[in-house]
Formats: sequence, C-alpha cells, structure tokens
Amino acid sequence: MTGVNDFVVKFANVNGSGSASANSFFAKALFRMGLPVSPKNIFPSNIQGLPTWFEVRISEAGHLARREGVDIMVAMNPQTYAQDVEEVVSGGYLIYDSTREREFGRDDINVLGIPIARLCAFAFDDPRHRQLFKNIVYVGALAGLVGIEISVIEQIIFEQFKRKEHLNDANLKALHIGLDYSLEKFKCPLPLRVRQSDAATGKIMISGNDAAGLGCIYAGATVAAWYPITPSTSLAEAFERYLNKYRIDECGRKLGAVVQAEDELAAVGIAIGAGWNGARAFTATSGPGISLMSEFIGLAYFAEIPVVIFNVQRGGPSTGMPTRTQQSDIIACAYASHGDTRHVLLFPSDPKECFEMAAEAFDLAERLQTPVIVMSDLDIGMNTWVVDPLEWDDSRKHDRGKVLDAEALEALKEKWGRYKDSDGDGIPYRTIPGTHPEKGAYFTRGSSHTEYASYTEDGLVNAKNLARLLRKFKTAMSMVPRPTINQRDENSKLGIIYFGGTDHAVREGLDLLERDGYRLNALRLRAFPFSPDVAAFAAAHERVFVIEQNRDGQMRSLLITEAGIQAEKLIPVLNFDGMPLSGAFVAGCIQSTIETNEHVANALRLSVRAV
Amino acid sequence: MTGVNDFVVKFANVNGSGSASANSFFAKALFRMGLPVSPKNIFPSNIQGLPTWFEVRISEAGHLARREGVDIMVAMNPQTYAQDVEEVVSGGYLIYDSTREREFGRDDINVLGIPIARLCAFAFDDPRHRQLFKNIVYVGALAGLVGIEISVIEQIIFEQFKRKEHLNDANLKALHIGLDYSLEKFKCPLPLRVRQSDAATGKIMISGNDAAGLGCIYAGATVAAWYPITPSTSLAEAFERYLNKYRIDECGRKLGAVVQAEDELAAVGIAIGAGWNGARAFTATSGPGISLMSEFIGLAYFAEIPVVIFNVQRGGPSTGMPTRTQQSDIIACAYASHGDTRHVLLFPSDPKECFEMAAEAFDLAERLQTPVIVMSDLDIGMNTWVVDPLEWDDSRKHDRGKVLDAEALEALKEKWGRYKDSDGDGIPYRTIPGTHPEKGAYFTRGSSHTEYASYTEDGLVNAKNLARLLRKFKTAMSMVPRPTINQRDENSKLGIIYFGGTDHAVREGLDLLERDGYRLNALRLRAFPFSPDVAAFAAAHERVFVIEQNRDGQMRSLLITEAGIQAEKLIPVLNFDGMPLSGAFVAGCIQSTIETNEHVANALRLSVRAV
Amino acid sequence: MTYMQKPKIRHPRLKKNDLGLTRRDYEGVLSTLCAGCGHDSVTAAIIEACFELQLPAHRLAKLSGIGCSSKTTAYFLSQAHGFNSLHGRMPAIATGANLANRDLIYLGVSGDGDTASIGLNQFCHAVRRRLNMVYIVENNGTYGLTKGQFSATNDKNSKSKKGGNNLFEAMDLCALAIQLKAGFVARGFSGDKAQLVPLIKSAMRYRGFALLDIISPCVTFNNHAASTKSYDYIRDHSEAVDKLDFVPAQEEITANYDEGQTVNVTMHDGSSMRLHKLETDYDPRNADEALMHIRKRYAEGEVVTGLLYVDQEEEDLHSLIETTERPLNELSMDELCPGSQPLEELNNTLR
Amino acid sequence: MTYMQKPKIRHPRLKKNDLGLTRRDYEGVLSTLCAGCGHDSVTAAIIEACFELQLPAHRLAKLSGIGCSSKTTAYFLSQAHGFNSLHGRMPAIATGANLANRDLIYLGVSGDGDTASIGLNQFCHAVRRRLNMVYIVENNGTYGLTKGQFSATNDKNSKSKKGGNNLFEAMDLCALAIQLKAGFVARGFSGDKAQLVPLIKSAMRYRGFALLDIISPCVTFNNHAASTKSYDYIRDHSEAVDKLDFVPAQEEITANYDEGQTVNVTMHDGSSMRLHKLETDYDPRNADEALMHIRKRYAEGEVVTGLLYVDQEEEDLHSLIETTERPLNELSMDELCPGSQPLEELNNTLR
Ligand SMILES: Cc1ncc(C[n+]2csc(CCOP(=O)(O)OP(=O)(O)O)c2C)c(N)n1
Ligand SMILES: Cc1ncc(C[n+]2csc(CCOP(=O)(O)OP(=O)(O)O)c2C)c(N)n1
Ligand code: SF4
Ligand code: SF4
Ligand SMILES: [Mg+2]
Ligand SMILES: [Mg+2]
Repeated sequence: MTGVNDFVVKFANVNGSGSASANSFFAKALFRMGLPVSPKNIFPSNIQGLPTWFEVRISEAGHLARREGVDIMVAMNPQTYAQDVEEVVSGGYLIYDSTREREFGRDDINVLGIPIARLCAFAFDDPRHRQLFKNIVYVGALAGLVGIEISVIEQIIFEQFKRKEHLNDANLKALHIGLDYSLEKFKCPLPLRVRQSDAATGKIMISGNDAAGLGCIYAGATVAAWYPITPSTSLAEAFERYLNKYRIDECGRKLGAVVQAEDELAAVGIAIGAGWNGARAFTATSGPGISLMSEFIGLAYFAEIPVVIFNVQRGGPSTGMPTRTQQSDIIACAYASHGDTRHVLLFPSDPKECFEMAAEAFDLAERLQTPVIVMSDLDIGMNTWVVDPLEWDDSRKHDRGKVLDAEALEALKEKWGRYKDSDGDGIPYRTIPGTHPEKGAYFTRGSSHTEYASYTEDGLVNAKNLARLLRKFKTAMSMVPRPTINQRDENSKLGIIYFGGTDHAVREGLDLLERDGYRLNALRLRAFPFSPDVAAFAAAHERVFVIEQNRDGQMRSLLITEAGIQAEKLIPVLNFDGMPLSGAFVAGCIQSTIETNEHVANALRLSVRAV
Repeated sequence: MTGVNDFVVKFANVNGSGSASANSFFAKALFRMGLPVSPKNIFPSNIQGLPTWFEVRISEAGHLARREGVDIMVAMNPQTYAQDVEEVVSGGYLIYDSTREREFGRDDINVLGIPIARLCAFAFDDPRHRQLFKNIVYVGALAGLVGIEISVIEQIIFEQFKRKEHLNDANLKALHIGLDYSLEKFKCPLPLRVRQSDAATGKIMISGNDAAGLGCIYAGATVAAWYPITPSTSLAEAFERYLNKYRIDECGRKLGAVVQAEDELAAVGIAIGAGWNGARAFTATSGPGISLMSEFIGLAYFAEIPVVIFNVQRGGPSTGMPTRTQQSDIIACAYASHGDTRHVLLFPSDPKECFEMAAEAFDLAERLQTPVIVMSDLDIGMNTWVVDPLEWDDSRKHDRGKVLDAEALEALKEKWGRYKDSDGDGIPYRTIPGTHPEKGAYFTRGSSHTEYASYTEDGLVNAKNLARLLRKFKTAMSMVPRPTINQRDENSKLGIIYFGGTDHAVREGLDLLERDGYRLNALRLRAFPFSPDVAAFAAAHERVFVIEQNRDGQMRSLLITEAGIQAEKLIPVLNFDGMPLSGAFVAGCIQSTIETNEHVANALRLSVRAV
Repeated sequence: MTYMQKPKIRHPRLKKNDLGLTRRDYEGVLSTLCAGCGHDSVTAAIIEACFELQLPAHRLAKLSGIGCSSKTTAYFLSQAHGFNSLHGRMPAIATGANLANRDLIYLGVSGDGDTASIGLNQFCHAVRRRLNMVYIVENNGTYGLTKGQFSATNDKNSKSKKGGNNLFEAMDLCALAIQLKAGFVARGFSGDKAQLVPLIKSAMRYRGFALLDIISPCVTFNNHAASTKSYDYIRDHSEAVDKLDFVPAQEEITANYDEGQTVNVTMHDGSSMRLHKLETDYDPRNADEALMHIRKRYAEGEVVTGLLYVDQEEEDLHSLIETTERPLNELSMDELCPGSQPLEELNNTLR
Repeated sequence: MTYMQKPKIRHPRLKKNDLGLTRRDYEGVLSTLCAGCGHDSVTAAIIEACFELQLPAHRLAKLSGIGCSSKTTAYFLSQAHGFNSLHGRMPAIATGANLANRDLIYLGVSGDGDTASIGLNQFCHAVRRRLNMVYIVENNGTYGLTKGQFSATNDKNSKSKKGGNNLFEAMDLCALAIQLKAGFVARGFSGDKAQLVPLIKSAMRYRGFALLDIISPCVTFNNHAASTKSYDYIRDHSEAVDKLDFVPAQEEITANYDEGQTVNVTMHDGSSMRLHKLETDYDPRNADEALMHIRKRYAEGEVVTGLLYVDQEEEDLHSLIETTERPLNELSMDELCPGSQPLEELNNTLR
C-alpha cells in the first residue's frame, strides 16, 4: 500500500446493477484531476446477477498496469465478501454496505461501514432508483474519503445527463448523500488520497475497440462485416457509430456499410468480397471467430485479397473464458488455414496504437494484398486507458498499393499478369472489377493458378507461385512496423521480448528489477513477420525472456522458427490466468529465474563484467 | 532406363474415357505375376475431357516410390503429346494410336504406332464400345510387348465381369486384338519386359483410404460423418461398404451409422457428439475441411472428447491442387483452433499402416480423450499400393480408456470429478450419458470449468486445468506409436527425419546415397507428440535432413519447437509440386547439400573419422 | 466463480411422481439469467413436463449451443448429462449423440441467434434428417448474451435498446421447419405454461424432429414488437447511464388465454405483441394449411401459437438409415470387429 | 495444365448488338465440363441473355462457389471479373462485392450442393438481406465434381450411380426462397432456352435478390428421378468397369414446351422427370399462391417452371442500410477520412 496519488481501489459488485457507470465516473473524476488511472473491468459472461469487479489503479508515476493487492475495497456484493476481503492489503480499507452490519475477521484492515441501502431507502421512492443510486452513493462517499473534488464528479454527471434533468438531479442527490455521510462519519481524507496533478494533462481516456473502430474510419474503410462476440463487438459498434457521425452525405446517406453477418464465416467472406472489389474492408472477431474464418483467410492469402481482421483475443481454448484476456491466438493467426500459409500480424499495445495500427493495417493489407490481422485483446479492447491524444497527419496518404486503373491498363506495354512478380518484391499488380471494358479482367480463385490467373494443375508452376508468396512475405518484413527497443543498459546480456497490452507491466517490471539491481533491455514486437531488429536484439543478449499471456509460449515458438533465435536463449515467462499482467509478476518471474537458472545467472555475470 | 522387371510405364489419357480401369488391369496383372508395382494416378480436378496420367513403376527390388523418367509411354491423348514425348527416356518407347499417323521429333526413342481406333472401329459396332475398348486394346498390345501372360489379364477381366458375360467377351476380344497386333507387328517382347517373380508373393494391393475405412471397422467405429471432398471421399465410402459387408444384424440392419453431413462443421460435430455419447466415431476430410473443423476440434480438445479425424492431405493452400498430394497441413492440424491447443497426430506411411493406425487412433482417442488426427495424403489414400497383407490379432483388446460404468460409479469412494487428475497422468475419468440414474452426470462445455465440470471464471482454476491438459499431452508421448529407425551406420553423423508416404522414396534415396558412398541413418516419425527417441536421434547426429512435402518446412518447425532440436541441425529438404516423391530427389538434394554446405561436409567428415 | 448446486432439501410434502421423484429432482443448478427472463419460465415448463412424464432424468440428454438460452440446460435435470456445445452447432452434436444411442431422449435448447443465424444450416439439415429430438428455440428476437443485437427472427422495424432499427424481415422458424418437412412443429409462449407444458410433453413423445419455437421475452434487450411508445422506463435509464449495465429485476411476463383467442402481451419495455392461439378444431395434420395459417396470421400482425403441424408418420433418422435397434454405444467390440478370419479372406480378394 | 482461351476469330457475319459486340464476345474460356452437361446449356443461355441485354461485360461480376456448376463462370464473359470462391461461400463474397460497388451487376452461379448443403446459411441470409444479385443454382440433384453423392435437392428414393438410395426429402429452393421473402423467384430447365433466356434477362433487370433455380441434368451422375428402369446402359457399364471412369459423350437434354403444359423429360440414365410450365395467366405477385402452387404440383410429382414469384417492391440491401448512391469503392480517401480537426475535437470529448 502506498500513499498519495498512488493506490488501488477495487469495486466488487453484481452485474446489471448499474455499477459500471458509477465506477467509471469515479475513474473519470480521478483522470480529470490529472491522474493517470487504469480501470479494469472484470466481468462475468452473463447479463445480470453475477459477481463483477472494477479495479482502478491510480498512479501519478504513470504505471498503468494492474497492481496486485487492493488498498481500498468497495465490497458491494455479499456473495464475494470472503474473497474480496482477503485481497485487501494490510492497513487497507474495506467499504461495505452496513445496512446489515457484519464482521470480516481481519484486524489488520480498516472497515468502513456505510448504510448505503438505508440511505437510499430514505432518499428515493422508486425501488429501481433505490437500487440504482446505491452506486452513486458509494462514489460520493469515496470522493470524500480519498479527496476527490466533488465538482469534478458533478460535472461528469452533468455531462452525462444534460438532456435528462431529473436524472441529473437524482444523481447529484445520491452523490451528496454519500459524500456527506463520509465527511461526517470518517476522518477524511484518508492517508490514501488524491491531489490534483498534471501527470495526465492533455491525455485522453479511450478503449482500444473504440480507438480501433475510429482508426478504421480514418483509414477510409467502407465495408465492415461482423458477428457479435465478446470482446470484439464494441469495435464494430464503434465503427458504426463513427460512421454515422463522420460519414453522412448530403442526402443523409452513409459513406460506408456495416453488416451484421449471419456468422463469422460470412463476416470475413463479406470483407474479402469487398476487398476484392476495391473497398477497404474489415471484420472484427475473437478466438472462435478466427477458427471459423480460417478457411476464408487461406483463400485471401492465396488469391491475394486485402482484408483486415481484428482479433480481440480472449481466454481460450474453445469458448474458454470469454470475459478474460489472453494472447493465445498467435499461432492460430500466424498460420491460419490449412496448407502453407503465413499471415501478417500487428500487435498494438494500447488504444492509441489500436487507432494507429488500424489505419496502418489497411495500408499494409493493400500494399501486400493479403490479410492483416490486428491482434488486440480484451484488456486493451474493452478497458478504458489513459493515453496520449490521437493524432492524424493530414498530409498522410493512404497507400492503396499496386492497383492498375483504366489509364494504367491502357498504358501497359507488356502482357499483364495478375500474379506476376514484375518488381521482384513478390507483390503483383491487381485490378478492380468494372475498371476497363477490355483490359484487366481476370479470374480469382483459391485453386492453383498461373501468373496470368489461369487455372493450372502444373505442379511446378504452382510451386513457383508459392515461392513468390514467400518472397512477398519477406517484403512484408520491411514494411510492417518495427519493434520498439528499450535499451536500458548497453552492457546488459539479459533482454526481454514482449508485445501487446503487457507494455505497462513490462516497463514497470523493468523498473522494479532495476531497483533490485538488475538492468535488462527490452524489445516490444509490433508485427509479424519479424523485422531483422528482432534477431539482432536476441543476438546481442545471452538470455532473453519472452513474456506472453498464454500457456504454450506461442510467440516464443514463432521467434525460434521464424526469427531463427536459438531456443535455449529464449526463456518463457507465461501468464494465462486471464487477468491483465502486473509489473510485479514480470519482475518476480525474472528475478526468480535469475536466482535459479545458471545460464541466466551467467548471462547476468557477463553483463556485469562488461560494465 | 533399366531392363527386366524394372521399368516405368506411363499412360497418358483423357479422363472419363474409361482408361483408369484398363490401366489398373495392367498394374494388377503385373502384380499377379509376382512383381511389386506402384501405380500412381495423376488426375485432373474435373470429370471428363481433361488430361490424366497413370504411372506404373515395376520394380522387382521393391522400390515403390515414383521414379522419374518414363520407359514406355502409352500416349493416348493428343492434347499432351508434346510433354508426354519429352518425358520418355532416351532409348525408351512411345506407343500411340497411329490411326492418324504422326511424327514426334525424337530419334532417340522407339515409336510404336498401333492403329487403335481403327482396330476398334472394325471390331465393335456401338460407338461407345469403340471408345471404351480402345483402352483394353492397348493393354493387350502392352501385354505382348512387355511379356505379360495373357491368361493373367484374362482372369482379371473375368473376375471383373463375371456377372456380365457380354462385357467379359467384349473385353477379351479387345484384349486379343491388341495382343495379336503387337505380336504380329513388333518384335515381342521388348528388352523392357517382365518375368514371373516372387517378389510380391503374398502381398496385397490396396489403397490407403480403403485400408483406413476397413481399419475403422476393425476398431469398432460405429458412427461416421463426412462431407465429400477429394481425396478423402473414398475413405468414408470404404467404411460404408465394409459396414454393409461385415456389420449387418439378424434383421438386416446395420451395426453402425454413416451420415453424409451438410458440411464439414457438421461432420466433425456429429462425430464429437457420438464420441461424447460413447460411440467410436470419426470423420474424414481434407485441407479445407480441416480449416472448417477447427473450432470444433478446439472444443473436443478442451472438453476432452475422443474423436478420430482422417485428414487425407492434398495440395494447399486454400482449394489449391485438390488432385495432387502434399504434407502441408502439419501446423494446421498440430495446433488446430484458437487458444492453447495441441493435438495428437499419426502419420501412416502406406495403406497397411493406414489400416493399423486407423485402429490405433480410436484407442488413443479414447485413452487420451482427445481428437486424434490421422495424417494421410492423396498419394497414400487414393493410389493402390502393394503391401503386406493386413493382419488382425484376435486377442487384441480395444482400449476404451478411462470410462466409468454404472458399477464403477457405484463403487467409487471419493467424489468423482470429470476433469480431475486422479492418476497423475493428466487423464481424467469420463462417464457416458444414460449410465446411472444418480451418479456420473456432468455438464460438458467448451467454457472454462473446474475439476468437477462446473463453470468457472476463476482464472487460476482454469489455468490449473490447462496445465493438466499439458500433462496429458506429455502422457500421450509415451502412448503414441514410436518412430522407426533405420540405422545404417552407427558412426554416421548425418541423419534423415521424415514421415508419411515418402517412406519408399527415402529408403531408395538412402540406397542411392550409399551407392555413392554416403551412409545416413533415418528416422521415420509416426506420431506427434514426438517420442523422446526423436530428440535422441537428433542428438546422435550432427546434421539431420528433414524431408517433407510442403513449402514451409512445417515438420521441421515442430521438431525445433516441440522436440527441442536446434534449428541449425535440421536441414530442410522440401518438395511441394504435388507429385509423389522420388528416391532420386531425396538423394539428389542431400548429395548436393553435402557438397555445398560446409556444416554438412563437416558432419560427414566426423562420421568418416569415427569409422 | 463457480455455479452453485441448489440445496437438495426434500420437503416431505412435495408431490412425488411414480418414480418417487419430486419436481425438485428435475431441477438443475441455480439460474444465472436476469430476473424475469422468459428463458427461466421455459426451464420451469421443461421441469414440469419431465416431472409429469415421469421421466428417469438420466435417460435424457440436454444439448445446447451458446447464448443465454443455451445456458438453461444447466438449470434443469441435474441428473441428466448436458452438453453446452458451440454457437449454432447443437444440431450436429445432437445428431452424433442420437446416432450413438437411439434410446435416450434428446432435448436441445437453442436461441434465435443460435438457430436462425450461425446455426441455420445445421438446424435445417437436422429437420431434413428427421433427427429424433426435441428442439426448443427460446426465441427473444435478440442476441441476449452479446447484449442486444437484432436476430434474424426479429420483426422488421423494431427498435433495439441502443436505438437501432431492424431493417430486415423476420424469419419464421415454424414455417421454415414445415417447409423442410419437420415432423412436429409447435409454437408457444414462455409465459403460458398451460399451453407450453403439454406441448413439451407431446414433443418429447414424438419420434422424429419436434420443433418448439417458444416466444421468450428478454427483459434486458427485449425488442419484440415494433412499438415505439414514448414512455419507456428502462430504455430511458439505460441510455442515461450510457452503459447497458442496469438491469432491474423484472417480473416474468405471463399470458393465459383460450384456444382461438388473440391476446396482446405487453413486453417489459412497454411494447406489445399479439399472440393468437390455435382454434380447438384446428387440424395440425395438413402442412399446406399450417403454412398458410402462419402466413395469413402473420400478415395480420399476429403470431400463432399451438401445435401447428404434426406428421403422423413418425420416421426418424435411424429408421431411414436402417441402423440396428440396439444403441450403437452398447454393442460390444466383439460384435463390431470382424476378426482375423474375414481379413484373411479379404486379403485374398486383394491379390 | 492450363485452360485455353477460345480463339477469338471474329466472323464478319456474326450478329452484333448495339454495343457492337457479337455473342462470341460474351463467351469465356473453353468449358471443361462433360459433353452434354446441363450446366453448359445454362452457360449458353447466360451468354445469350447478356448479348440480348447489350451488357457491357466488364460491368458485371461473376461469382461462384466450388463445383462443376461453379466452374462455369469461367466459361462466359471473359471481359468480366470472376471470383471462384469457396464451397458454399459465394453469397458472402457477393455481399461484400456488392457493398463495395452497387453499380455492377452481380451474377452468382452455384450448385445444389454448394447452395443447399454447405452454403445454405449464406444463401438464406443473402435472400433475407435482399442482396441485389442474380443467384443461379444449376441444380442437378447431385455433387457432380465429387462424383455423384446425393445433394439435398435430390428426390427421396432416387438411386445414385453407385446404387445407393436417397433417403431424405428434397429441399425445394424456390419454396424456401419465397418463404424467406426473396424478391424474384423462378425455376427453369437447362434444356429450355426459350424459357430460360428471358428469365435470366428479367432476373438481371430486377433490383433485389433474384433466384433462378435451374434444373440442369448431370450426364455422369444424373439421378434426378425415382425411376428404377431395368435397362440402364451407363450404369451397367460403369459398374462393370468398377470405377466411375467412363463418361460417354452425351447430347444435351432439351425440352421445348408451352405455358401451362407438362412434359416428361427423359434423363441420360433413362429415368425421367415431369416439368410443368406455369400458365400464361399465372400471377407471380402473390407469395402465398406461389408457395402453394409449388407444393401442390410437387405433391403430384411435378416440378413447376417459370417465374414463380416477384415482389414488385424492389428494395435492396443498399436502400435498407442507406448507403450513399455512389459506389463505395469510388469514394476518395479525402471524403472518407475526417482529418485532424475532428480528431482534435474528439480528443476533447475524451478528457
Ligand atoms: C463462434 C461464436 N461466435 C459468436 C459467439 C458469441 N455469442 C455468444 S451467445 C451469442 C448470441 C446468442 O443469441 P441467442 O442464440 O439468440 O441467445 P439468447 O442469448 O438471446 O438467449 C453470440 C453471438 C460465440 N460464442 N461463438
Ligand atoms: C470446404 C469444402 N468441402 C468440400 C469440397 C469438395 N467439393 C467440391 S465441389 C463439391 C460439391 C459440388 O456439388 P454441387 O454444388 O451440386 O455442384 P455440381 O458439381 O453438382 O455442379 C464438393 C463437396 C470443397 N471444395 N470444399
Ligand atoms: S439478457 Fe435477456 S435473454 Fe439473457 S438472461 Fe437477461 S433477460 Fe434473459
Ligand atoms: S460430372 Fe455432371 S455436373 Fe459435372 S461436368 Fe460432368 S455432367 Fe456436368
Ligand atoms: Mg435470442
Ligand atoms: Mg450439383
């Protein structure tokens, strides 16, 4: 437990009770006070009546990863009292609805009872209001306890309900009931409290799915086809919202189409059909959807059709843990479909990068004429993150890749071949249906074909085409976003390779390790195929920890086979319990390996000697 | 080109012309003369009117791999004359229908014109007969040319048409027209000829799909669900045929069910439903089907339901080359479905092993309660192979694995948990619906679950279950068929790892290499996960060639990541033109690597020194 | 968290059926659906039907796909094996299970998303194969579990909780099933137990494919009718909090009405739908008339309930493909494996 | 081997349409189907229809799944882009393509396996979305390309070439499409060009989903009718050679008959089917009647051909979802990308 502007609050609720909104008011208020916050919604796979949690870490230092241990627990769900109480750190606080008082059996924590139900029963008549405003009451109480300026919350409530005055009033009433109660009954503020800061000034709060949906708008995507599945649903929904906001023509009609397909097979097929026909098109899904899409992904690979797929990963395998996070579809996506296939993957680390990579993905898909899969996850996609504001460079050109329009077709001297490698980069030129009355028509198919797109059963011709696809994949290496490298110590022989939403956890882990005297360098992968930087980084280190949120070390396997890194060098650090990673986990795993694994210890000695 | 009992005959035809049967009579006749033959049908993906080839290698020495270069070409398709003529080795023979005479522009081969169409026009009235019996005429001519005992072919024809005398007579007539013509016009037999042998005595001729379908019958499979797809169709059809033959009850009803499903998703789902309900069940498919099945395969993995899947591989990716062979679904099958999954794969090398592994697969699937995928391919599955007779040990017990029946449930002392690892091998006990009125009912699901099969969103409980599945996979290592090792030289530091239908090619390649002074050891993988023998073999060699029929060296990747073999050690030898492999290809690739790759040369030197 | 088993306290006064079982014995784990969800009413009706049928629970297998509706198989018949499979794939599992053991009763529960979208193909082909099962669609016109998208059975022009307008025509699963020659086709309403329980019982007794399309309102994302009434408490609130995260507990919607009558049923969001119960003299043996009846009433804005069609020729998949009368999963390996002798003979034919 | 382009020799005498194009200009590469295959007749009818419609070929997109039928898109309109997609997945491709550019004509060709089995779900939903396309099913009641398994449109009790008996009821795609509210539903016969060409032309002019279910006999695995006549040349032979590898060249089966008439069409295997052509005074605007007509005739063993149903309200997916009138694939990135200014504003709302 820490002190000012640095602690963790957790809310234990029942879902469907309206808590999510109230809890987000709380997080938003802290953010408005200039504090980096990282709200994590831990929700069940149902609609109403089951336990749900909302964790908010406040960290002026900007650590946005989860931190284990709860400083203030708002325990609103008697069903989970036992486990909730246990999570509170020694010296921490437990807030509960003391309308029915009870004991929690821990002397080392401070229990603050607030008779929330009773307060609501006095204040509201409508039984639904009594229920709903309990959430706002505890937010009010918390405001008093941790010292949030009440006007900040009032403003947030006002913005929410501006069109509905009666609700605004009721919310404010509830807020003050809680505030007044805490100010009156407890010594406010607690040692765990907040103070206005400028650590988050200028930043924004947004979820990855929201940002990715917006990124698709900015990328000029016009066709989205999807099938509902947690945690990707809100990405397609965001795209549709922004489409309605930014893309309505003079007649009130949309510059874009969104189709809720009958299933994932259709969803990706629609996107591929649109991509073939010259629209930027995408689908968004999650694990089971990827499995269902894999036949079509293979077609798009082989017929060379641009399409963008967002895989907002959740806990696998099978239906798995639909409301928990994992990075466990790496292999399934890198090699989706039967036969020899390889796909371009992008790994955003936060909502801002979701926005950027969404935009990037369409350029890549069209340049490379192949599926590009953006590997987000539940934590990035559905949680709200504090990030730098989104940026768009108006001078940026959308790169549509090698498309021959009517003029270019007219100007062509040599015979055009849809699958001919004229430039040596493995990327052929394509044409869009309807372009030219006589030139450029070709026949697209998933069966083996010649350079001129005719059907062939000549195995050597086909093998040559397959080899060109490999060449194209090699070209991709230099086109995809390069990794970012966090070089903390030139002499260190220990490194970390990681990717995606664990960025904050790894960075905090690095800090913790450095505090304990271990300095490691880190490389964050941003794409597959791997840029040569990755192998170089590995070569520069004796031992490299590969941090990933899956059971099988899937990225590590890819690094071994695709970046050619020796297996012994790569030490897996695996987490697959479905929760966002914490810095302590990273540091802990690495430190214990250093202390127990002689090779790692040797590498460490080498680093030290080098200093 | 070689001589007696050792040459290659190739037939170039148009499909739908009835040639396949005639050609197979030819191959069968040679087999009946005691000769190992390896017929390869090279057919187009259509029904009528396109070029098709049939290659027969005759090898008294028992080399059943393809051999490149044709000694006798029966060129019946003017469309492909050019390429067919080119394939004939110098000194070889070209037989063609000289009704319309023509030049072929090669002086180094012997052109034998037979006016086949004219002969048929004289002999038959019905225009269809004139067409159809052309095939038999050239078989008759060939019989004369290479010295097949005509009674052998007559017998084969008789067996075919015994119920249809008019056809028998017409066939015999055509046969003798050809025979007489060749005996009269040519100097028979040619130097390329056959002699009665006992090299194939006792053997049988069967295709892999036929043998696998029969294996399922012997394994006691009762439910088959499938969707037509080349080259797997004939497996399901064989099962149905044998079902009707061997499994009819007193009332004429079947002890088994075959369902042609609406698609592959349904097909595998039906098999899984039946497996869950205690029947031995399977499906058979090929690449695209595997992609479509992958969501369900993940379910069966996670819910731990036994199911057997035959993947008769064809040329990928996507629709690819449906009538050509490849081994390119290794990765797609080993890791089918999203999330952390790993599947048991079996790799039969010929029809006999298809039979055996089909039977084995059901035991494994039930012992391990997981999908088992039998990785056959078009060459093994659809071509007819000369193999040792099929054997069945009547004392063999079908191993149904850990199933609790009503008695066992009654006898249970501790609380039974469907996903509890009572034995430490990772394999839990299951029950079959309907077994007991009060005990053993549980809820199967693809979502995360406890040891007692209840739904859980507790990430640690789920992680524990996932870890158990890894333990189970480790158990599988010791249950699956072990590799076979061909230890040619204890001191050799060069090895080969391979699998599946390339067995004959590799063995012939080894012979060729040995002839040239290179002695290599070879290991044939028979299953994934890899038995420890595999890593041991790699450890015992400096460099190991990994021979596979795909572009990406998929098995090599698995060997690196799953058997922990160093990448540098494994040298890919890849073939992906869709044709069965030849020994010369194997030997050629390896020899040229030895001559150009210094590491390999070093390894060779090491081996020599050791001697 | 782990779902709890309901406490099995046996009230001595609870009525027992001939097997000595009470209604309690036909229950499952506690429902985790929203209070008032129509699906829970269907669960109750299933329990009642099984109780009245005196069913030995373990002789029934419960199958489902994915969705709120598909979860319900956990909420009844704890003593029966259950299989909560994949979204839209229950029919395949049911087909396989049924092939393996023709002697159990197969009860599938699905949703309208699960059946009419992702699962439509398997649904249609299970009908066509005359699979012997009871197929219940808990039809709420929405994707409950994924929070309220329109399903293919949703009426054109109805509004979703998020304000969107459904642009597509509703798919009528009963009409579709009749067209595909289902054996038994009925429609019920979750709140009308008097009609529902007998329908379930008849469906369970039917040999062949029995479809029960049950209108089952979703209290949270309910959007059955095209009503756009102005006062709408829930919608107002949920928009207000900007997350669809407040689900007030609702009462189950019920409707008791007589044969031949039409009633207006008011949904939780204030909208309404018109149910018409088939006349007592309706003859369900004529497929043409059943189809026309559904279509005509639909054109008048009414949804017909009751036993719409029944094919008295009770053929099922097993009789069609002529499998043995005994369950395949009970055949011994000795019976199934031909043994070495026939293999010898077969080898001979391959020479 | 690579398929050959037909030699483009322009006969000066060939009739030209107003675009100055001859029928030859509407051809594609050489067909690789069996001689006499009904699908080739359909191809010819499509060519004729496009010629008569004076279609600029490049403004049409040809889409298909996998199967003999699906191959035919290569055999007409070389100047049009073609997409031979995946088995059963043409409707999805068509949907995406159509969304990307509403101005082209989308002509999909599928088979009965491709549509009624693996592709049934996508087919039904394309209908429901009123996708503006012509959807042709070349319906031969069999899986031609995979050598003669029964398809779901095959009549119950017909026999396959390998001797098996079809045990399941035939699916009537026209009835299904009407039930799902398709806009335009017609049935034709490959051998009846006089009827077929006008049907194709009308379908192409229709805005919305237009289904053309075309009976198209397979010469190799034909098994349309339940006939079990004793003398059967082909079957006899093919059994005889024990591989289905002899496909004698056949004549195309044709049928010319008048409105209101019923004819017996003899198939290649000697079996027959009864076609009934709609009366001239048949009014195709009533869905109920169309359905009943199909069902009644079917009960009498007849297959009705002609324009069965047309919904005069020509709505399509674009009008329903209100996309802009311009093709989406022609919008410039400037129009599509809101630019930095709105992003600034959006950032502000996220603070
Ligand atoms: C392959 C796949 N796609 C999507 C989902 C997500 N999903 C879960 S339930 C559901 C819809 C449920 O709707 P319905 O069947 O109508 O059931 P309800 O919840 O309305 O009872 C969806 C789309 C999934 N589980 N699997
Ligand atoms: C996913 C998948 N499954 C199976 C196949 C194999 N296959 C190719 S064509 C075909 C059936 C074709 O039947 P139909 O659509 O009726 O066309 P026809 O050949 O009769 O014209 C099948 C099953 C495939 N290509 N892809
Ligand atoms: S969301 Fe709707 S369908 Fe799901 S449990 Fe709640 S009320 Fe029922
Ligand atoms: S197999 Fe049948 S459908 Fe296929 S091309 Fe031949 S005749 Fe036509
Ligand atoms: Mg629903
Ligand atoms: Mg067909």
